[in-house]
Amino acid sequence: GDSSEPAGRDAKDITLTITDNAIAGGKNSRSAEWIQNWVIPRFVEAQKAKGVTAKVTFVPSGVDDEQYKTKLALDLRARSGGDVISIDGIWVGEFAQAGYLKPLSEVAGAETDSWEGWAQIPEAVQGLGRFEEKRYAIPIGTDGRILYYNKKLFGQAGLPTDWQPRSWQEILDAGAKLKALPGVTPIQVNGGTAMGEATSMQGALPLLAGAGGEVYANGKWSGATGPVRDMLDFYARVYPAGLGDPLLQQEAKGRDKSFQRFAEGKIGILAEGDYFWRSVVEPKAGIAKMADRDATVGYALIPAKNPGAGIRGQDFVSMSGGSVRTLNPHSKYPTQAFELLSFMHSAEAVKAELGDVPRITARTDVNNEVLAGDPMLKFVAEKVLPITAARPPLAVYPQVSVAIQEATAAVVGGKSPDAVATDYQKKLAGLVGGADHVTS
Amino acid sequence: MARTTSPPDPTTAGAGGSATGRDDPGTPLARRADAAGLGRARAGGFVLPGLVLIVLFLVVPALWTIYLGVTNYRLTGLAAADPQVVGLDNYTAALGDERFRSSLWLTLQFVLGSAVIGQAGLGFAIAWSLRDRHGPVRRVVEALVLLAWILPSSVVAFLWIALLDRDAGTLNALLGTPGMAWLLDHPMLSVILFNTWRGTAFSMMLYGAALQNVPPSHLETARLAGASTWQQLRDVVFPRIRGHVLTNLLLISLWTFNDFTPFLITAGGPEQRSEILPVYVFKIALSGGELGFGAAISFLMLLINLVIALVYLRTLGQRREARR
Amino acid sequence: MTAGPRTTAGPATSADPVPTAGPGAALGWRGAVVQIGRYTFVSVVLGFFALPLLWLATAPFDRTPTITTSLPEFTLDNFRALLDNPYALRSLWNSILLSGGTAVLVVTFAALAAYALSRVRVPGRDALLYGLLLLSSIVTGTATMVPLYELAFRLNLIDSRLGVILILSGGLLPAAIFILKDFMDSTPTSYEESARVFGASPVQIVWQIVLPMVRPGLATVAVWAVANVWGNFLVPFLLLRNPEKAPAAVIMYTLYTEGGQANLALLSTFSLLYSLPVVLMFVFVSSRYGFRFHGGIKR
Amino acid sequence: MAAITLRRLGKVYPGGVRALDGLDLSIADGEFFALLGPSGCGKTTLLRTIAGLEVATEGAVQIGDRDVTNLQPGRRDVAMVFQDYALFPHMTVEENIGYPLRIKKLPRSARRDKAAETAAELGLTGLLDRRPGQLSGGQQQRVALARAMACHPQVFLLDEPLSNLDARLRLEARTFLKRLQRELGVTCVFVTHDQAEALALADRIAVMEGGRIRQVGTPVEVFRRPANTFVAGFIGSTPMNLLDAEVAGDAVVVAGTRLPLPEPARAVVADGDRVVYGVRPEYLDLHTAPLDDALSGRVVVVENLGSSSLVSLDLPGGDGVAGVGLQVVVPEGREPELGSTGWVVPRAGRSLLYRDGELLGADGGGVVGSGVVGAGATGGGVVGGPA
Amino acid sequence: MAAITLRRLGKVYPGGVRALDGLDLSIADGEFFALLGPSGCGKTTLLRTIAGLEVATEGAVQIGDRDVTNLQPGRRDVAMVFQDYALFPHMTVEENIGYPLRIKKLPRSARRDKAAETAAELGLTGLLDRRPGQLSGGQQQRVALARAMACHPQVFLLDEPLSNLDARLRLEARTFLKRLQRELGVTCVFVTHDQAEALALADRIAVMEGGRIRQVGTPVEVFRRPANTFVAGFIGSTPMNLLDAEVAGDAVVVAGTRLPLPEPARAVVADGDRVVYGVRPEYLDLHTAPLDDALSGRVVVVENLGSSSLVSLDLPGGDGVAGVGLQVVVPEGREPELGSTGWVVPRAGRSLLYRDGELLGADGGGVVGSGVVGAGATGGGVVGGPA
Ligand SMILES: Nc1ncnc2c1ncn2[C@@H]1O[C@H](COP(=O)(O)OP(=O)(O)OP(=O)(O)O)[C@@H](O)[C@H]1O
Ligand SMILES: Nc1ncnc2c1ncn2[C@@H]1O[C@H](COP(=O)(O)OP(=O)(O)OP(=O)(O)O)[C@@H](O)[C@H]1O
Ligand SMILES: [Mg+2]
Ligand SMILES: [Mg+2]
Repeated sequence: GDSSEPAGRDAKDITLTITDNAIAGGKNSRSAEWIQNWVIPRFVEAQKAKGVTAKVTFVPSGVDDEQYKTKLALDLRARSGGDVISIDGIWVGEFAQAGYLKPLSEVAGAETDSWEGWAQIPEAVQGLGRFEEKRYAIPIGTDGRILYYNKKLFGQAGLPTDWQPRSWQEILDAGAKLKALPGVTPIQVNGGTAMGEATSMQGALPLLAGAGGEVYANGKWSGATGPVRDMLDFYARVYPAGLGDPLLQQEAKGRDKSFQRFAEGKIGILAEGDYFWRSVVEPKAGIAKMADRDATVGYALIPAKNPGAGIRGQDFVSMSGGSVRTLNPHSKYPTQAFELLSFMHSAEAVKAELGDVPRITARTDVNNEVLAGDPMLKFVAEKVLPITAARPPLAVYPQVSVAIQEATAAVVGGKSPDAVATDYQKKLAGLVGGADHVTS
Repeated sequence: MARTTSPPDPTTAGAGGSATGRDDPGTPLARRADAAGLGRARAGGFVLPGLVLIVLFLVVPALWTIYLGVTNYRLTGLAAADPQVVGLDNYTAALGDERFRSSLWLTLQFVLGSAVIGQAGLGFAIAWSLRDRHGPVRRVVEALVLLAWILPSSVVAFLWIALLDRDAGTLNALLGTPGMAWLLDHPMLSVILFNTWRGTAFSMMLYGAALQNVPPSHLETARLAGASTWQQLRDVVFPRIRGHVLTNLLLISLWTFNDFTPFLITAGGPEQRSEILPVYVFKIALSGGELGFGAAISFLMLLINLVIALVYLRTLGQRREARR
Repeated sequence: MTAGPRTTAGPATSADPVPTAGPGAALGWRGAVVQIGRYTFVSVVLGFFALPLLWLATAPFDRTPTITTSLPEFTLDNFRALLDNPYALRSLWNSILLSGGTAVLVVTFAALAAYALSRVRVPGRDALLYGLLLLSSIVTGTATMVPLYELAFRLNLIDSRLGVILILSGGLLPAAIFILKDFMDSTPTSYEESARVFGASPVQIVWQIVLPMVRPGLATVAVWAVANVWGNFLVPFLLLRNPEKAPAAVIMYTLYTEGGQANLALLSTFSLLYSLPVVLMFVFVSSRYGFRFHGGIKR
Repeated sequence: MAAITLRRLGKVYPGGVRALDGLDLSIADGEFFALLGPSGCGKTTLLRTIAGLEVATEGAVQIGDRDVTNLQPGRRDVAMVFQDYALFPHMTVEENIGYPLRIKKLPRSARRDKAAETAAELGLTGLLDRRPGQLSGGQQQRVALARAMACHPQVFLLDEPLSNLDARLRLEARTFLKRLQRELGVTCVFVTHDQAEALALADRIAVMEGGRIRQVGTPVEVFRRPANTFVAGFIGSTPMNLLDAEVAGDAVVVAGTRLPLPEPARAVVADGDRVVYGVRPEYLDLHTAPLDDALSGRVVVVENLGSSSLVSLDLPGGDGVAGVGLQVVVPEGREPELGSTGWVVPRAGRSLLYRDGELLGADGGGVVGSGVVGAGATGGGVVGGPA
Repeated sequence: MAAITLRRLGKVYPGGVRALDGLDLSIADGEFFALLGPSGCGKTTLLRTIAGLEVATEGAVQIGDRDVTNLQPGRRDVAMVFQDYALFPHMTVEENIGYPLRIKKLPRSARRDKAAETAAELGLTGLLDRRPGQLSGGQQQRVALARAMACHPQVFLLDEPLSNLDARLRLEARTFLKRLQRELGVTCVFVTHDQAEALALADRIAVMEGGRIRQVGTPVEVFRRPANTFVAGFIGSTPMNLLDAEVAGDAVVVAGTRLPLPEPARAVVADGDRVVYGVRPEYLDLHTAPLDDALSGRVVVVENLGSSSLVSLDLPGGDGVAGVGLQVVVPEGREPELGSTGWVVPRAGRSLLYRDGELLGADGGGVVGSGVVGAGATGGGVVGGPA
């Protein structure tokens, strides 16, 4: 369609479809119910007030992200699919490159840039929906990576229960003390391929950032650079040295099990996202409930290798991701679809989506309001988000991520970090189209 | 006797219908002699519905996949927008890829271990030891074996993870080997055992039926001559069920070769030590989004399957003419 | 003659010192060893096949199920929680529709084709069957999903159960024909000829004579097809849009959390429910028709 | 009810096997006709060609006055009983018997009545609800007959219907079958490889070999005057003795012994002709004392036949030739000792001479077959196939 | 070579079928012994129990002077020929014959020599390289025999070895088998359901029914004096006529006709006893003219038996009772017209009387079997099983 004058702008009878990887009674049940019971009726009503008959349907889904992505890709490729689509922010780039997505302004006109919400979303968070400096999507929420620790174990090991390490060495030192406790795995930093993307997000990438590196910077991928070697070296100092359980990194259900173990008080330090706090050890509905979560689980920022050694010279680092909502470029009613999209991201709507379960949204105004009751999430929003970083939104990233996971797996398995780094670089070159695209 | 349909000339009796067939056995007659009087045309009609489905939903996608195999097609990214034909690059890349080769080697182990030795061997052993049983023992054994076969894979995967779990798996509890990480220390052995467990039913049923084709008198002749069980199997049973063995090995090897279920248990790990080809393709195609490359590997798998089938046909299908 | 007194009731009443051949003694020690070996083997097999199933029997009833099998802290809450899921039960029904539809289609078409191929000599028949069998193996892989999706899209079969049924049938048919043809080959032709002499048409013969006679084969193939469809995730997931139509294999994924971790309480419970219909079907079919295989490539 | 006429009927199987070789044959209306011959001679093929299950590659089949050569089996109005009975295992006896009527679209109730009626005729009442697997062999055979009868065909075709029964049942079934056919009066073609069955049952017999008919005739004809040595060796519960011989004046010399020249052959042989002397064991008398003009030999085997015994003798070869065997049937109480010597005299008028395998002095001078219709047949021209 | 002694042999199959019911039987060394009986009577079970393929549930089996009851089949030194010959289809004739020797680990060359030698004895030379599928039925049977012979067993067990041959071949094979056994002199137990085969071949016959032996004796004994109506009905190519009768003075009244009372029964019957009058069709003479003291009836079926015919007559029931059938064998040329009336006179000394199914006036007063060893047997005690 013509970007300046989108089609269907004045239609009086519209149908719109919302697609999300959420489903009532299952995955992201809350979002599904919110769309079904809050968004749709209110939006339809608002349209009616304008004299437009809107029919909005929700196509839920509840599967692995990879499968959801595949299905979306196939839908968009076939020029079908929902009008408002929720995707992982990391996919924006590859979908855009494939021509599956278009910048919002191209789809629904220039007025998309004047939406009130942009002002409420921090620049860093807006990056989730950007590709090549263009806005493709509105971020829904974000998260951050931190270190969780078990205060009881720390107490037993003679460590401070109010802990904030300043360097990697301090983590290792704490681990060494925890090692004295019987049946306790001192440190769990995800590694290996079995954990999948969790290795990259909760392990390798924060460590890389802590060593001052980025996986992709200035159009090139980091090969066997110093930060990469440092990152691998950290794994080597944790696992072969007996501070972590290498087998846990290899098991297909290893992450599940690490949750279980932490909840049972058998893991001292665990690097995870805020998801862990909200959904895993949550005392009532978590999948590994901890009745005494608030008292037992401590949290700390992930330190750089040494103070000031992190990216941008930071002392502490983190990684963030998050979902976004975008428009189908083949929508019949792009203007109205954007109306729906922006409606779903209004402060009121975002609050409604959260209900009484707080989590970090993209909107600062909402965060200020809802996170007040949860010190941990407030901590993430206030302390972590400003220092966080994001993954490169490129199609080849998933494969690079796998290569990183494989490299960590090799180190966990006992190989020397240097040799692994060299192998990694070679592999990386193969993935990204030659050594020209790799820094070493 | 009045003739109503054939011409009056007695020397050309039967000319009404078989003029073309006379003295010319090779010429096809209007009706071909088959038991139900089907004839070629109607037989074609019987095959047609199935064939249409097969062509539409099997042959077309298969050919399409083969085409994808010579492109650099990806699900997302730039290559999705504008796939290029890259010729045999995918194939040379795959063949040159160490991961592909180790994956192939693992797959062959998997097929040999779980299909040929595991499923066929165990299936035969069960069928053999139950061949003259008819009590509840037989029914219970068969029911359990078949249960393993029909349960959905996503369910049985969980069952096996629970069985082999390192910390409190049933197996470790039984064997008294706490902490034994079966899935990590012996990933291939584990998935081989798993697939044996899962697929033995088919072989058991097939051999059960096959053993009924072995005349008891043949076995008894061997017994009377003093043959041991092994000698009986070698001299009497195997030659008799050669065809069944062929069918069985062919199908289960094919199925095992393309079986994706082990992914649900080990996810190919640890460190790709159980990454058989279907898992490899899954990772390439779905996780990596490299559909062109995945398609090429699929086609390579097809070719390897073909080779395996030919090997079976060669070794087990021979000597047939001699017997006639 | 029968008038004579009977003294043959058994060794106990016999006056003669006739050696007794009790069933155990009769075998001799070698036989006994063989017998013991056989029972040991059967027990091991039983254990091997029963062990993994334990988790399915305990976890659904456990208040806090873990990946490990343990005596459950008994509860039915998991079932209650599952019933609250709006899609759980419906998905089982959808699975039944899809697998039933596919089974009917596969069995019908495969039976017809297998019969024709078995009875009428077609040149290159075997090569064709082998070729299709090989093709069917790549079509089940992930690499074909793009062609399958686009095909379905072009045929307007997206979000249609029929589309799923057709695509799955196409993949299952070659093996089904392969298996059924063996059954057909091993039924004597005299039944058909007999019916033919009575004037039955080919369709009548197939319907009234052949199909009932290969019923165990049809049952086997049907169960096989159902089991295959029952576990298939990718095809229904890619092709169906409306979650009301999603089968259990797809809904099973909804029991994973946002972080991709399984909710074991719901998952184990659903696994049990998910397995039940196939098991019931199997019990029904096997008690009704028995499972019988023919096989072997005869030439 | 109808006659069957086959003209120059030929059947070549796709592989090139010529199973029927230009057969001419007429079977009269109401006749009980047996096709007899060794395995592979084409009996089944002939029957199946009449039924329409095989397509003749040449020639014509006529049933009644319709040429049915190109008709589908279902339209020929014949019924066939297969060797394995081909009872549908998934149907009850009643459904089996009613099946032909179901094809004819009779309503269920009519079918049931007819099945019950036919079953009653064959003594199957009470078995109607069983399945074939629950019946004995004899009962199965009767169900197969009942099914064939139920649709009142013009012609009954039976392919070795008795061969699956055990020896005792076979005898009963034989008598039963013969009675039944007589009562129904339907034309009946019956395949067997057992000559005793053919002799006992048939009005006329066609003896086949290699796709051709070697002789057609009544049981008495084929038994007493086999048209060739093949038939001679095939017919009879003990095969005919066939001995090399030489004509010498008005006698024939067999193993050094002069025996009277059979009367009908007298006109067609000349002195010194080498012929084959044929005589049935039943038509030989065994003496234990020396006798003139008798074949003599050592007794090697004595087989008890019940009220008689079959004695095998080794005749010493005449003129230093290797010995030949001779079999004699002796009545009860006259069995010789094993190893003793016996003297054998042929009964007058029961010996035959063959040259080149063909009977000498048969009516019509060497043409196989006969125009005489057997006792039970009611008419119809009979044409013997050229041997 | 060895005698076989069975003592109180019983076999109950797992399902509860009592297939053998306390059998006592002695088979002499070198004897050709037939087990005869209807289907399901336990013949095969008995043979297999001797072979060791079935385990006896009670009693003992002795071969020679070894008790083999608990021995594995391979160690009993017996050879068995199965009904289907059980030739291994994938082995050549030579390999088949040599198979038992291969199991005994003889070197290949020795096996080859032995196979060639055995094959020569049975006229199989030239077929050694064929596979069973390429042999005729008769040849297959001989290969099976050769395989059994190759390891020189003490005892030959044959389970219906002739029943798969066609009628003609069966006769040849029968004579061949008898000769062979005589030459080898090996003990031979032979199962058949065909009484003609048993009569023709065996030195002695055991007639079985329902897992028990009903009579043991030479062919002549069981044919002439069947110990009970069961054996009477089973032995003979045509079953014995068994007619209800009543003793009246020194006569017996059958269907209203007074016939002479058989001699041996005279002492054990009283006036007015209801008995069964048994006479074989072969021992009846048919007259076409009225005769005194003759059974008379209407001719309903005439079956040609070759040199004789079997005539079935319907006797009118005496005193208004329903008619009974009577079968008579008439010699060639004496066949009556269908529907005519015939008068039948039993030959003197050939009739038997039965009461409650048992022969009246049998030697030894009711004990089945006899101590007399059959003509061909060379000795050994014979014990009749208590019925
Ligand atoms: N379908 C067929 N294809 C090729 N040849 C055949 C076929 N059926 C029979 N023949 C051959 O035709 C010849 C006649 O066979 P047919 O079955 O008519 O013999 P038959 O007299 O019935 O023998 P039997 O007594 O063994 O049943 C045989 O040589 C046989 O091998
Ligand atoms: N394996 C078995 N299990 C149970 N019952 C059996 C078994 N084998 C035979 N029988 C039964 O034992 C009885 C005797 O069988 P057997 O085979 O010895 O009879 P047969 O005299 O050889 O009969 P046929 O002439 O039919 O071969 C029959 O009632 C039969 O059903
Ligand atoms: Mg035949
Ligand atoms: Mg038997």
